Amino acid sequence: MNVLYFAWLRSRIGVGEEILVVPESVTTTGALVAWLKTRSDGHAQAFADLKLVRVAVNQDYVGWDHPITPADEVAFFPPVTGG
Amino acid sequence: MNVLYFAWLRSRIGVGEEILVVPESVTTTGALVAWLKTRSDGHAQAFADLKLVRVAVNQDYVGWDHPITPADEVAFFPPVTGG
Amino acid sequence: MIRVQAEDFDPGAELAAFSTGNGKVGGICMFLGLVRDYLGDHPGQGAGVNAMTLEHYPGMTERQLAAVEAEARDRWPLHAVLIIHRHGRLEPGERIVLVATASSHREAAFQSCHFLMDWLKTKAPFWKIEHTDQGDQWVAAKEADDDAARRWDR
Amino acid sequence: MIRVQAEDFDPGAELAAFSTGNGKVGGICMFLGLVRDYLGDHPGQGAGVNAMTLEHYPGMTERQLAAVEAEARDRWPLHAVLIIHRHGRLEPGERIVLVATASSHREAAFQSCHFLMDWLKTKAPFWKIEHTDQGDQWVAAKEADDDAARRWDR
Repeated sequence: MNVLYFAWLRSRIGVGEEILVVPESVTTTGALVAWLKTRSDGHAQAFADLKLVRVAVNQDYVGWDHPITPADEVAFFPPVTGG
Repeated sequence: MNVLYFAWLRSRIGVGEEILVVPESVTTTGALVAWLKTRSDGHAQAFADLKLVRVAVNQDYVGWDHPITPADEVAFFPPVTGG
Repeated sequence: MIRVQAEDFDPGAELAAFSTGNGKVGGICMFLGLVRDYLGDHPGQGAGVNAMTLEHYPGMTERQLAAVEAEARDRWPLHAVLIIHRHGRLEPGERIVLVATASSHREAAFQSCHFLMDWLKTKAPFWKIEHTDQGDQWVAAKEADDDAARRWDR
Repeated sequence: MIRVQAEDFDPGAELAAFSTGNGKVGGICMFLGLVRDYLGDHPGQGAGVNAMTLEHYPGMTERQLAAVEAEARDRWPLHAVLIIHRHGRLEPGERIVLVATASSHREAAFQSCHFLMDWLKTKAPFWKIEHTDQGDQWVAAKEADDDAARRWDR
């Protein structure tokens, strides 16, 4: 699974992109976050407050119960501040 | 008194500007209109429906009971359609 | 700044002069009004318009536009305001009016520009006569324009 | 049309290309967003900003902006839509974003342009980091931007 991080999530985790083999039990965006938090202190810190995090699957905004598959591109980032 | 007409009021009256000696009894914009209507068929036609006419004294919008003096510039025109 | 003129203007050049990029301006909103080639509210509904002539009341026009600008500056924190309005004969596609506002904040830029156009539409003494194959016709004021201006009453 | 680019753009040239003056367009509304040189909501309140960097999510940005444009075209009768958004390092006074809409009617032009900016602000995946003498700082999303976008809910 291709997992992307942007803005301060990227800074905290230390990389902008990870290609991960995710356990079969991880089938939603919320479960993915729970699993990612176990990977490093940086991950745990980045996902400490999910109110500050948005998630997109295949470049569309989704919620924390959205299904995911190994072929998906999943991105995590803070609320946007462009314009 | 300097009296100006614009747009279709000017077309109906036939001139864009009249320098008039107005009777002393004519002391408001409304009274001026009543007096102007007696001057020609064109004037009478132009002022037939005052809902379609706006009046300005010295280049500010005013109502039909606004006082006027011989030194004033009084303008009549339809609702504006610029922009 | 207010300009009432018969000559065309270059919106790009106006905008370049307007947006000095002084570090305080966060947003510029600009509206450009153009001559349409049809009468009425919808293309194909009425006769074609060959051209129009904008008559105005010199002196009062500048006075009313200055009052509208002052009102906008009173309501919103604006770094700059530009109003250009043409008069005389104009053909379809030609520019009629440009209004631009610059503010630190996007909302103030949008609202003030919108306000200026709505007020200008009901207060600036301009009158359009449209030239069609069926003859000339003075444009009637629109109820919708009065309603649009009334939104800003307070 | 959507463009996401690091390079600067010329608003005048964009506007000239955009306003073809085809006789159907009665109004063009344009918004131009610029980099300010201060943090926070008011000049003098926070530290000075030397520059900012706009990070974005290539692919999703274009996808979300296209969705926002489609939504605007669905809500208003528009002849043309242009969105240009820059990314990368930008200094105070530099242009960040341009949104322009062309319609037969002024109200549709104003509303759609305002809508596009409000939605873009909350949906397009861009993130600003400001570079100040006190260090770098990711810009926090504003409640006011969410509120502005919610106005257009339906």
